[in-house]
Amino acid sequence: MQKLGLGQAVNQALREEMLRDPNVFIAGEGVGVGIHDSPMFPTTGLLDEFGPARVKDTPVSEAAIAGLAVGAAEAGLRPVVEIMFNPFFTLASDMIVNHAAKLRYLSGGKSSFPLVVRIKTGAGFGAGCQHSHNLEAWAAHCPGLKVVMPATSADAKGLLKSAIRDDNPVIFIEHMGLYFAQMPVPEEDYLTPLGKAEIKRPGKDLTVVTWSGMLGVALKAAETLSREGIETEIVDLRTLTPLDRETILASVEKTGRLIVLHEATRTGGFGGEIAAVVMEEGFKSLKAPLRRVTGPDIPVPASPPLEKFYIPDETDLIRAAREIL
Amino acid sequence: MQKLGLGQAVNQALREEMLRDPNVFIAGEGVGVGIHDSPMFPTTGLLDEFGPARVKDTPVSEAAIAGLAVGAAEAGLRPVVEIMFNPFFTLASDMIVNHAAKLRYLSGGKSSFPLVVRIKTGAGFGAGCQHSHNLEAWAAHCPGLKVVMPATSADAKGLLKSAIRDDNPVIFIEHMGLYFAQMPVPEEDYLTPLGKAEIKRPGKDLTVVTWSGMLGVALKAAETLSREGIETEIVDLRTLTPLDRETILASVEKTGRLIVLHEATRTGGFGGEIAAVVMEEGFKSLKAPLRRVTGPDIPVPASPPLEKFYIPDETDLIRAAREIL
Amino acid sequence: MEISEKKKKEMLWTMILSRKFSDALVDLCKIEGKIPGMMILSTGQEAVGSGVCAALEPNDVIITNHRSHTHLLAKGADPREIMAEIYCRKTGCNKGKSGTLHLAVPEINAPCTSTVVGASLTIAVGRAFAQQYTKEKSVTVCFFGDGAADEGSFHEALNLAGLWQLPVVFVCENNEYAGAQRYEEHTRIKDVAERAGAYGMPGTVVDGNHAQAVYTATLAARQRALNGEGPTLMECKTYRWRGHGESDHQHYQPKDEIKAWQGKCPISRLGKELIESGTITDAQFREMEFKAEKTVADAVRFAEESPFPEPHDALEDVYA
Amino acid sequence: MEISEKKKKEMLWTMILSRKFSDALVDLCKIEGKIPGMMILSTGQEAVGSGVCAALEPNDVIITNHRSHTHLLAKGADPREIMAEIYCRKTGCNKGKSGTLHLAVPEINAPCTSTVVGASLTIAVGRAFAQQYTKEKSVTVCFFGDGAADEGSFHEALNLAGLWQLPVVFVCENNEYAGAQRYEEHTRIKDVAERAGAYGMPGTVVDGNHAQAVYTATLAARQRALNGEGPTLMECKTYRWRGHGESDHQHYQPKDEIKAWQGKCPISRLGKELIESGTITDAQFREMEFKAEKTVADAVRFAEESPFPEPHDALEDVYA
Ligand SMILES: Cc1ncc(C[n+]2csc(CCOP(=O)(O)OP(=O)(O)O)c2C)c(N)n1
Ligand SMILES: Cc1ncc(C[n+]2csc(CCOP(=O)(O)OP(=O)(O)O)c2C)c(N)n1
Ligand SMILES: [Mg+2]
Ligand SMILES: [Mg+2]
Repeated sequence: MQKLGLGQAVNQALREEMLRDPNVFIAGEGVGVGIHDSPMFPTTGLLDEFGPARVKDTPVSEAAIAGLAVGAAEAGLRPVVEIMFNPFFTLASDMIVNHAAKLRYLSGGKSSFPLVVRIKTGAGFGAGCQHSHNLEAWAAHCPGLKVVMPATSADAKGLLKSAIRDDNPVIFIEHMGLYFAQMPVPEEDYLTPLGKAEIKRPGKDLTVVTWSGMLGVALKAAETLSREGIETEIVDLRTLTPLDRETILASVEKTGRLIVLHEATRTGGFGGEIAAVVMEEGFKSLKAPLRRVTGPDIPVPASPPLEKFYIPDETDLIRAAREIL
Repeated sequence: MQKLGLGQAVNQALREEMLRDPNVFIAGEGVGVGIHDSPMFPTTGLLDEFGPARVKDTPVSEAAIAGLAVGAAEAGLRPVVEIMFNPFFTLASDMIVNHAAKLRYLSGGKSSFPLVVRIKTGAGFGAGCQHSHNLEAWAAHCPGLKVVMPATSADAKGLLKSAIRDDNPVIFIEHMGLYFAQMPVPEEDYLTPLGKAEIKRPGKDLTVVTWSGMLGVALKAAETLSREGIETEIVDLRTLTPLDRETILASVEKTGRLIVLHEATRTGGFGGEIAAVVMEEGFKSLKAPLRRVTGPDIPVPASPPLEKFYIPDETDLIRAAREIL
Repeated sequence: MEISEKKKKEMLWTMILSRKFSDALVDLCKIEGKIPGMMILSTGQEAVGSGVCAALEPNDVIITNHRSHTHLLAKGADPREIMAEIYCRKTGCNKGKSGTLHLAVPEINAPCTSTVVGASLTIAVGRAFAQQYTKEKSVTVCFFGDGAADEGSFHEALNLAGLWQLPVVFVCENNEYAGAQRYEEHTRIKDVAERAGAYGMPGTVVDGNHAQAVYTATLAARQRALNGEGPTLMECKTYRWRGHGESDHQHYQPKDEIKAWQGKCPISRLGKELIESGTITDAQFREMEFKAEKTVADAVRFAEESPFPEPHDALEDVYA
Repeated sequence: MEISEKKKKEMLWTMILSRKFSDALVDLCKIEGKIPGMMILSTGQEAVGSGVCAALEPNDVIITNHRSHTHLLAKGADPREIMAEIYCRKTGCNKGKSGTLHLAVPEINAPCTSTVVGASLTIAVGRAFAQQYTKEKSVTVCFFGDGAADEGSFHEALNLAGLWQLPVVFVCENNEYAGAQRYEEHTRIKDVAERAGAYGMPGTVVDGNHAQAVYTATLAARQRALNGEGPTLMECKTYRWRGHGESDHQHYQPKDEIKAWQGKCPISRLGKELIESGTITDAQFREMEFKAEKTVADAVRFAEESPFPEPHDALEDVYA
């Protein structure tokens, strides 16, 4: 099977969907001619293949990029626009939250907004807090949106294709740390359903719910714990909203223990939602307190030792596991 | 004691702080000459008293309003700027989240940003989802900010004074439904500390954690339950961040039962954070599953019966209480 | 340019209809609890919406804002459906989800409306991009106010529209106020149209109380857009007779200023001209007013007889 | 206007210092893992920062952006502290919290720096408002790029600054590119300065590779601001010799275009003039280069010998 970085998988999904449907176009800052000419990036080569009519480089204007998507989607096109880095979501957030997410409702269901907003996220590249700030919890708190955060290249390809074909606005968040990890990806055209989590590792002693870049941390920690005879079940959400409560609850019912692992800061992070769902619907299964393993409540610092301190790792996860086992 | 609506209490706090400190100024859309000349509104009369140099009406430019606050605060002024309605927080969010909240950290603690952003929020006035959208969870997920949401006029006065004197950026969210409720407010100059919740009603059987406009709902429901011999303890957070974990945990330790009540939509709401904190640190005290009584995951609809359906009420709270008692 | 009598009568009719529609709402708003939410009217500004829409074809798109009634009626919306939505009834064009502030009428190509000031501009850019992308022979008209011209979205939208030469006409309805703020209190330039130069597009200042002038300017801008020559910024100078909304007592609006502008009523103006030119008779004018009143009365009756949506309907229409 | 020899030498010195600073970083970046994060340099654009800052007084404020090195060095920042911050060390001006992208040096009145494109504009407006509010006799200079002129914040900032006549000078460093995008690919107008008219302020186009021209234009704009006559939009035409960042291979920048601009090097230009006018000798010029190299080498040594912050230091400086 082909091995691709997550960016390449995204690239393949974009390419296949653009070939399949002439209404799909992409727009954003540097999605055509970008400062990176590396094949590992999501939009490399698409301008050459599809031309400037369907691959639109835009000015540095995040609100207009999002507005472009909203207006074009209403007309029946399938825009896939890019917001370069997650912190700049703020600049597009009025269009996304007050418009993409609400205009269908406001029209009484008459108008639809089938658009995808791709956003690059993740700490770990030393750029500091104005480039690294995981804000998935914002989008996940907004009815009318779907929020997708793939942790593997294979999921990225299948989920992005589903997102593009979905008739609702979808926020598709890509962790840049995964762009350079080579992972197997099926060649064929396939759809990974939105709203379905996946058990990335089965286990009976402990449930770790995670997503995006943190899956790797969970898998490594699970290996270590396994050598001590502790079997961790890893639930990769893949989609934050709609949230797959069934898979989470079934896992906790089996293990009785829950850790939520995310890179975003702790307070107000989406980990709280997982905790609440389990506390409401899975209370009886719980044998131990919750642990959240997350970024601390600070902006992402630039200096390597500080940034490393920020990013949750295996040690943090294993420590948390020991506390509740 | 004087009886004031929450808007009048805010007005009194602004007035007293402007008299006390010449560096305090206010700015925003219609904070000077507004379309409402009612004495119930937060900034009525301040232009006449303090003049156009300190009461600045701005163009319809939310990003510039927030930028004005950031730049002026760095210089040592104490800006209190207004974002008219919570959904428009999106338009100011880059300045607030990427700048007000981060620039101090980015400076290595050398620069400070003592500013207050006042935001009107709340469903219940038939304007629909582009005017009514409770986004406190966004600000509460942002390290570097403090988030205040008073539920009474007395708290509003004391908390706003603390916010203005605080050396950090504070998001001060006012529920418009409280502008017209007459509540006692001490005449004198007093400070209500940020980061301290208050037990608004003691009880031994059940803890309800709430804030802002929902306190009234909690109090009414508690009355009814009390007649059936169920004593509800009501924790009014007052500040979402910094969060007063101690008061929450102490209450749950006493009652063993927790309901979180907020007007914002359910998924990803700040109720999840409360759930997580209790599940982490108060797990042993818990005798029953959590209940969240919140707005449903929909935009706030305009039509009265639909909007009423959206807003959590006593019946919803009492039903939830019955489920876990 | 010679404007056909038919067009002139059409404009007169949509202005009268819109005026009667507003007048009815003024009275209805005085009845406590009759109409939910904020009521924002365009009384006195009718020539803009009527003049612009008279120059459009059915497949042309309009993206309007919080002050939308004239725009929608002039584009051909059913007064019953709009009034029922203003009443927040199940039979409203948006099933009561919107109310008066974000009336969307896809059937007449007014597919989505935002009350977020400035939002209509970037959405219109996207809608116009789709017209360019699909090589459809139609344009998008974006309505916004003078206050909206200070929002960042105005800038980003016009820059992109100019850059890509999109088929969009930006219609700034300068009614002298943004909320309680006078035009000269929110920007330093004389005309919003001056900003067109900053985006390499033509800017025109039009008498917004003169339906024919608005119509002619729109025709030209529309043709330009269809020719692939790009967008136009068209500023229509007019005035807001009433408060920002019906709960606004206009304490900041000079009485004589209002009076002076009422003297420039766009309806009397066109009406007088058509009567003097013999296009219509005095009686026909009164007949139009009468018909408009009947239409509005019928819309109000329809709305008041319509049921409210069921509480659980709130859960519908969030996702496709 | 006659510029004093002292000023000219000062500008030459800060340009040379900045160039040597950049050149050193170019090489250091080639060493894998030496410098964390993205490295964004202003090689070839030195005349802008040096010319502007030479016209400022210590109490004048600058708000800069992601391409800040020249601005900060010219305003008087300590090369050691900046280099140490670029190295993300504890001794850096921001204790390693910032790294190269948001260098803040309050001591020289460069109190906060944003890498969010366009953000410097609204912050500068707030900073200038404080100067007006406290009647302080100083101005704020805002540095931003041509790409930033397309952000909504540019529009809101200039409108407000023009409306309130704030003491701010908006310096657009037009280096022909926004990321990989050529200027003419991101907006339709010839000069960013044309936009000044949209806000009722003067706009000037300055040769951004000519330090004296930049200096003179800044003096005038500063005086205007101090006189209470309001803001100025000053566009400095220059060119980005290197990629957007050091990881950018400039695949989209024509080689001969780069060459042509290197022929217009602002340092050789001023150096030559000062030598020909006898202000300095050839030897003195080489002396300045040598001194700059030593200063930079010392800064690099200081940075490399400095410790990294302790992991737990990450928890400090979030709240006051
Ligand atoms: C982003 C945003 N900010 C503030 C408001 C509140 N508001 C509604 S209308 C309005 C004034 C708009 O003035 P203008 O654009 O001239 O339109 P007009 O009301 O005069 O038709 C304001 C400030 C809003 N709806 N959206
Ligand atoms: C709001 C925002 N969008 C995108 C980016 C990514 N980015 C960083 S610099 C840059 C180009 C800016 O061009 P310009 O303003 O001309 O400044 P220059 O880099 O040429 O000095 C972009 C798009 C950003 N930092 N901020
Ligand atoms: Mg107006
Ligand atoms: Mg540039």
